[in-house]
Amino acid sequence: MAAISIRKLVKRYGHGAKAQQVIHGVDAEVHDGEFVVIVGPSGCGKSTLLRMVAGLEEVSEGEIAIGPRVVNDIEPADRDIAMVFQNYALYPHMSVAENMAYGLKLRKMPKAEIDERVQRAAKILELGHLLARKPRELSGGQRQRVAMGRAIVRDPQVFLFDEPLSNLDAKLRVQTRLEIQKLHRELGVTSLFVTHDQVEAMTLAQRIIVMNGGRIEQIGTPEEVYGQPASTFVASFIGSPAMNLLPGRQQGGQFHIDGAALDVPPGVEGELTLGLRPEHAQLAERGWPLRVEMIEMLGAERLVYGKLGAATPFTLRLDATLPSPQAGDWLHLAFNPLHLHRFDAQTGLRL
Amino acid sequence: MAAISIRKLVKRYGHGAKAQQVIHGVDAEVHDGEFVVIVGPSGCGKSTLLRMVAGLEEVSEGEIAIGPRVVNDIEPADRDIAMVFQNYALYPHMSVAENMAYGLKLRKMPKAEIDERVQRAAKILELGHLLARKPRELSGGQRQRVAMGRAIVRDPQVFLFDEPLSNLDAKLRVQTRLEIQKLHRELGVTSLFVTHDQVEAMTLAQRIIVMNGGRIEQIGTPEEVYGQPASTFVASFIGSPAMNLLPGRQQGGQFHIDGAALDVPPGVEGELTLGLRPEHAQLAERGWPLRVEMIEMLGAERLVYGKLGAATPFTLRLDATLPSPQAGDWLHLAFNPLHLHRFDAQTGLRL
Amino acid sequence: MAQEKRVVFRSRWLPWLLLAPQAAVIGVFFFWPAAQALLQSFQQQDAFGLSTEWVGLANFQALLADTSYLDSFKTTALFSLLVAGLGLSISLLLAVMANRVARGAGIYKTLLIWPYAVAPAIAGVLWLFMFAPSIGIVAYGLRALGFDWNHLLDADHAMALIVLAAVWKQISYNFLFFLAGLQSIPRSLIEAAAIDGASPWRRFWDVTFPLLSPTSFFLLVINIVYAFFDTFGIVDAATQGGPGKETAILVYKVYHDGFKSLDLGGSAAQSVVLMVIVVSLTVLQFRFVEKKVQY
Amino acid sequence: QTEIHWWHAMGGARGEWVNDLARDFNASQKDYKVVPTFKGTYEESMPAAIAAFRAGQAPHILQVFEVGTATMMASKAAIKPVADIMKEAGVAFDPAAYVPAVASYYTAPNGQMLSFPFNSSTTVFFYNKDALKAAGVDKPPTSWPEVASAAAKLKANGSKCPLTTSWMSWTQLESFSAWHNVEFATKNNGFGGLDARLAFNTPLHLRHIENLANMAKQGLFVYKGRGNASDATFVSGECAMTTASSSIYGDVKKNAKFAFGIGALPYYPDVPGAPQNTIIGGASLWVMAGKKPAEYKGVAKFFEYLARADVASESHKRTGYLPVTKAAFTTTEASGFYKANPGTDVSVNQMIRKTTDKSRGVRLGNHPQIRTIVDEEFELVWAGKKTAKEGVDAAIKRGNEQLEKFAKTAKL
Amino acid sequence: MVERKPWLDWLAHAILLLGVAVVAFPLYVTFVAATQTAEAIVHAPMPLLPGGHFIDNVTTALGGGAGAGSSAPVARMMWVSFVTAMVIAVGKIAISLLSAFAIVYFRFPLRQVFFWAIFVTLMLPVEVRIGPTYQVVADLHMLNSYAGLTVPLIASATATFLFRQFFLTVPDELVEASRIDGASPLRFFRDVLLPLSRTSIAALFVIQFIYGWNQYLWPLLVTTDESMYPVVIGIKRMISGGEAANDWNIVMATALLAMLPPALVVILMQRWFVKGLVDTEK
Ligand SMILES: Nc1ncnc2c1ncn2[C@@H]1O[C@H](COP(=O)(O)OP(=O)(O)OP(=O)(O)O)[C@@H](O)[C@H]1O
Ligand SMILES: Nc1ncnc2c1ncn2[C@@H]1O[C@H](COP(=O)(O)OP(=O)(O)OP(=O)(O)O)[C@@H](O)[C@H]1O
Ligand SMILES: O=P(O)(O)OC[C@H](O)CO
Ligand SMILES: [Mg+2]
Ligand SMILES: [Mg+2]
Repeated sequence: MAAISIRKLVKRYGHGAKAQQVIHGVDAEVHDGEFVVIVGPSGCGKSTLLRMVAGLEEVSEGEIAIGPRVVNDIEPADRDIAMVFQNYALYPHMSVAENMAYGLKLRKMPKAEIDERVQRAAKILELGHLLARKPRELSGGQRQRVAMGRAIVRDPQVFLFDEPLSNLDAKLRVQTRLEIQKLHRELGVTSLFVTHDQVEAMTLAQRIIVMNGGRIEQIGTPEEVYGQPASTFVASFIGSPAMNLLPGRQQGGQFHIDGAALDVPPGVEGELTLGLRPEHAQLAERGWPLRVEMIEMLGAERLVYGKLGAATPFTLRLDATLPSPQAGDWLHLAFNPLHLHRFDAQTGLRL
Repeated sequence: MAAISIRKLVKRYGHGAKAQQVIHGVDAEVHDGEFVVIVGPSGCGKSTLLRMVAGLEEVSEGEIAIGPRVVNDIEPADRDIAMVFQNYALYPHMSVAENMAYGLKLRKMPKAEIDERVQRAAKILELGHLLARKPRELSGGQRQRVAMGRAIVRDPQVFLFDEPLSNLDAKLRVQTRLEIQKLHRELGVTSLFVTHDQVEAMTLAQRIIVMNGGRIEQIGTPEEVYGQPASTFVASFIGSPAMNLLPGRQQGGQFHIDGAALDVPPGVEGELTLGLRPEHAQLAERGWPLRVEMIEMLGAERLVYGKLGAATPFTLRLDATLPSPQAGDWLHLAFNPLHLHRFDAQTGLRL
Repeated sequence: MAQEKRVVFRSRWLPWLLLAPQAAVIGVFFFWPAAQALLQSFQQQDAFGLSTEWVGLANFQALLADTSYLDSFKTTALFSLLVAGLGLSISLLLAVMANRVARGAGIYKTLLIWPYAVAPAIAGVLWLFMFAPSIGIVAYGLRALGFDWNHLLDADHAMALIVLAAVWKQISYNFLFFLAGLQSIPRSLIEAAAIDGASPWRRFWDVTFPLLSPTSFFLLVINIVYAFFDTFGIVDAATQGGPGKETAILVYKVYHDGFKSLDLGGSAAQSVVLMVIVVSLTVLQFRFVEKKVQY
Repeated sequence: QTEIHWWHAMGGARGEWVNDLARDFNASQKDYKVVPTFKGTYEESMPAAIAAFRAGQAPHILQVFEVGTATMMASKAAIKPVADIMKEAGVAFDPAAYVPAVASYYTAPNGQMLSFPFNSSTTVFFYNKDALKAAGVDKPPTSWPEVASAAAKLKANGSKCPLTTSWMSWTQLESFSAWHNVEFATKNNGFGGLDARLAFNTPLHLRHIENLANMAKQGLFVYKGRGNASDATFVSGECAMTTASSSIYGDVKKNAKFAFGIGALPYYPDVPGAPQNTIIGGASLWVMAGKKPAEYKGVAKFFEYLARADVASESHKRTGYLPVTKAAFTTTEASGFYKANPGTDVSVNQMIRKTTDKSRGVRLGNHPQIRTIVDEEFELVWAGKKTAKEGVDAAIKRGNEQLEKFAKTAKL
Repeated sequence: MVERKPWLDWLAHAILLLGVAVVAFPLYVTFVAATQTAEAIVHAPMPLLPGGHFIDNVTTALGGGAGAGSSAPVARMMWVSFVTAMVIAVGKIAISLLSAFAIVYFRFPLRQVFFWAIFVTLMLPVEVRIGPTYQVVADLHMLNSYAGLTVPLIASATATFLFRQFFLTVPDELVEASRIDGASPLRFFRDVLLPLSRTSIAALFVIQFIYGWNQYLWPLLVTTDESMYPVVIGIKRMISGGEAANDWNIVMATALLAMLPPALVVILMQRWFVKGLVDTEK
């Protein structure tokens, strides 16, 4: 096990005039044994970052260290890492056992030890009865576990995961998520996990790195990222349904949005963006007036879509046990002031 | 608009000895103007059913009527239906406008009227500026809307949808769901919508048809299906996280599961399966004892995975505002007896 | 499809080593002869190659002045057009039908695949045998029907003979491609068209055919190249370019002038012209392939 | 044992003959082994050999048809004169022993014999006696008008192919010219120099080609392909009459299932001086340059064997080719062969007449190409796409281009 | 299908059967002719039902009996054809695999130049530069040798191009995985790429085998020795006697023999063959 330090990391694709910078100087630390998830929208540079750590992309500027060693110029095979790919990247012509053994064989490990390691990994992942099969004879979830097995047998310092769950269906995804969590608890290997799914990030991570456009927006525990998003970007990216963001102007105890003035606790004055999560507003006798437009029943709760003022959309999450409002109803919303977030209107940064 | 009646419908693939029955005598009614969603796991026959309604598959036995007409032997083109496919099935070599106009052109509608209808549909779907583009120049969501536009312009009696949202990413899926809902409200066309995603079914349907293995398990409103699932299959299929199902034996006010006896209100005695949704159990001073194994933070709530008794898994959904339990903790669960479901141990049917 | 790999190996010498055999072979047997062809096209030699003279562009001038060469162009154009046109339309028809009958498509495929294995020269022999005016079974049948078949004198008959043989030989190939192309058209598109009210006929022309155009274009190029070159054996076996020079296609003429008439300079000049034609075809095809990712 | 490679163009019955010759020679001695290889028709084998020569893979002996003679002669560096070979090998060799009409054809202006006259034929007229009789033709036709009327009767009697011909240029132009004592090409048909030009556009030629074209239109003359492709149609009985090489005798005799006759080549009786003599066809054996002395010795021995009176006579009797040496002729005559097989002497008789400058033979460069051109142009005439005059003119024009081209490279 | 018109299906079957009949007819005639005597064939119309001389004819052909033209034994010619086709197929596949690997998986100076150099050869068959190629082969003393029959025909890039296309479809992640596993380029080539290319290789094998077997013009030039004739040449040599003079029964028996190996290859490997053909398109 080892910590990973990423320092002033820059990545450019192409050369000269056509060069395109996709990572703009990123700093991050992954502690020894920690499980860190990188999350962000498609194209924000998550994979690129991970692949630089793996050694599959060259570093344009900056430094990556695994443990005490700067690995910028070290071959992937020599970085003592293991990686799990989105499409699993299993060798289709090798059996499960051979897939797992291949890396060890290349390292000229004695056959007996290889067997032992493969058996052990297979046991952990409950793959024992599948060892002789070819990947195409496996279900998606089983393939996923083989890919993890291939990583485990190597007993590396660092696990890297690039969206390993996104090819699985919803049920399997939840289940595998739990397995990965369990695995990390058992093996305690430093892990860097890339996903664009915020639920995955929230449930798996000890710490989350939220990326956007080749930059890090926030690093923190799931609770921090959810509870104190550092920017409107993080606020809207983390949590589903997304946080309601109301652009407007604060004046005294009033927040002016288009077509209405809402009562709010006093605070920073002027143009800003207010944030309130759908589950943090409750029905009340009085409070922000919401015109209901549509309702979705999700089973345990209802999502109420409506408008504040003239055209500011607002989503409300209600317990399904409460009576359902109807489209066209006017509701009134109350909330705990602690749950109100304020962001700079220009930069989007938390105030 | 027209109602759809499905009577004793049977579908077999293949002939003679190799024949394989995939729909086993299904009866269902879709009322005039109603939005009905067929939901079920992969391979249960949803698409087959829908495609028989569309006329794309022949009916082996039974009858399908659209409005007053039995359509078994009527060509798809003459059934006055429109269909939206999972992969949209847009003609790649035609522009958006041409895609929408094609069906009308084949019906020899005057050019002026075609144009008008296309314009109208484009306006409803906000496709006006895209009319000249080819499908490959559109995003997934836009393609989806063109596919709907193609259905709308035809002004058919019935809309058929075969998983039209499953190629969209999560955000777009939610958004398009809302659009379809809005569209149905505006046009009021009888709609039959196939999905394997229970959230989609819950949020879109006026009534849900839950299928399993070529049979209908339950037909009802989302509330009925969620609140009074007709079988363990429906109970576990609808709702996420799934309803906890505890196999055991009721004896007086006790329910014996492996390794523990739980207090329950008295009821049918003997072997049966108890059901309780994760959100319907609350933390209490006393009640069912749950040993916590893992916790997932989802933002607004936490999922607590644990065991009742020796090895009966149980999931609990807790508000994120409550303090989080830790793995290894013992919790006690209380619940409203009204939320307890009882199913036959053998048939799985609701008692 | 990606045109480049994201990750590549790093080695200074290995790629060269790997390329060496291929480079050697095409260097010695492709580029060197091609350069020689170019060189020879500016020379004239006697039959035995005992004397050589530089003649500048004379060979090309002679070619352009040679009506039989220009006729050979026309012959080749007509021949290629017929072979490609007939070959493509017949095999498309068969492929569409095979694609339609879900059951038995595999059997038809197996039955139609055979001619692919037959060498063009043998195909020429077979068709010659069937159409030989005095002994051929088909010629006999035609005569019985009052049609006097004589490809020895009738240029149209001769052309028909080599076209038939060439088409027959090529149908399998086209058929397989068309069938694969048809099978890769999403079913749902056809179904959507059916729901839109298109008859099978309209569905084919409005949806299937346009979507098949990349395959069709590819096959068109392949068929033209086939008609240009691979049919040498057919022509040589069946008509030897006759009657007159009515079936002497370009490649036959290259061979005939170079190896029968022993006019090496003229033959080399023809080679150069052919190379230019084919390279243009290749580039055209490649352009199209690059573009067609669209669907 | 020294191997002698011999490329030939003898298919079918002739091929068997060639193989037998090699076998018998090989059996007759132990030092040399002649290996015959069939290289396709005359038109195919000669270019193949030339290509092989350029590649340094030439055989020792190459059979070249008579029209290739000029080309071979012009390539002095590529060949080795037979006379030299015989001399170097110390084999007795007397050009005077050979039939003059044949030997002169393969002799250089300086009198040196360049190639070995192996299989010379001439153009004769074959007819199907049974078919003629059935059609009511009692006397075999000897002139073209008689041929035409016989053809008409045959057709009336249901024949689908009354008359055909092989070797179009050879039978209908080259031999035809000599037979009527007119020039085929200027400069004594090319014997007089490289600047000879084709001359077969005289009224007589045109008249003949027109006649044939008319007969073709009426279905009396049926074109059956280039070279000797038509021969088989006579053998099979499909065609009743043909003008062909005397050398199909072996095949006809072996395979024809009808009574056949051999007559002299038909002619136009109104042409003064006709019939003159016909010219030779067939081929001779050339020896390629650059081989080892021992091999040349073997070649000489082989030629000596071929020229033996008994061997040559046997060949003549078997194939219908002319006897190569005078001795072979007398041997054959003495054997009573001509009496027993009427018509077999026709070819000899056509050849032993005294020749004129116009009838000695033809020696033109690129002659094979010219023959192809004649085939090509005349095919259009038979098909009715060109008139006889257009065909003849076009052939002469294109043929002359070949002559010019040859003159240019041959002078180099 | 999407409509209820059974007659359309019948029509389809009818057209297909007609197509099959037309395609099969020449082969049937070949077969029938190979079972007759030479005379039976020459007297039109030849019988349309098989006769009883099949074995005779085949034995004659194999042994090199009659034949108006060449009479080299077909058995020997088949062997030559077989060796030629095998060498072409295997040789081409081998060098193409290597060069495609280099072009796809490495970046090196002149890479594009190589790519285009190979690409240009794609559709330029040996026919267009037949004369000079012959010259080169002659200069290298490769006439009448297997090398001369094969190597020049290997000099085209169809296979390289196809492998390149195939390699491009191999997921990048597999290289990445094996690099992390510590595989050298050659190990990756041997352990991963080669096994994955099996189908492509099989497909190409079929295509190239047939290409090699069916060669005509090239062997016509480079073989002057009967013992080096491939069978296709042999057949053409057999029919130089004019239509009625050939022993058509032997010719057709030989034609059947000559078709058999490539046909077997096609039929037995149909699955790969089709895939290979279709992949070439990309
Ligand atoms: N080889 C490359 N050459 C040029 N640009 C590239 C290359 N690879 C990636 N990029 C660009 O770099 C940016 C970041 O890509 P990256 O794959 O890291 O995104 P990501 O966050 O992993 O997205 P996703 O969630 O879609 O996988 C993108 O804009 C992408 O287009
Ligand atoms: N053409 C066919 N021939 C034979 N069996 C078929 C055919 N089409 C579908 N089936 C079978 O019928 C059953 C139902 O298929 P169907 O496509 O209706 O499932 P589905 O509920 O739509 O599943 P999914 O959610 O995966 O689309 C499956 O078991 C499938 O294998
Ligand atoms: O068939 P042959 O051998 O008599 O030759 C006929 C012609 O003269 C060839 O030019
Ligand atoms: Mg990524
Ligand atoms: Mg489905």
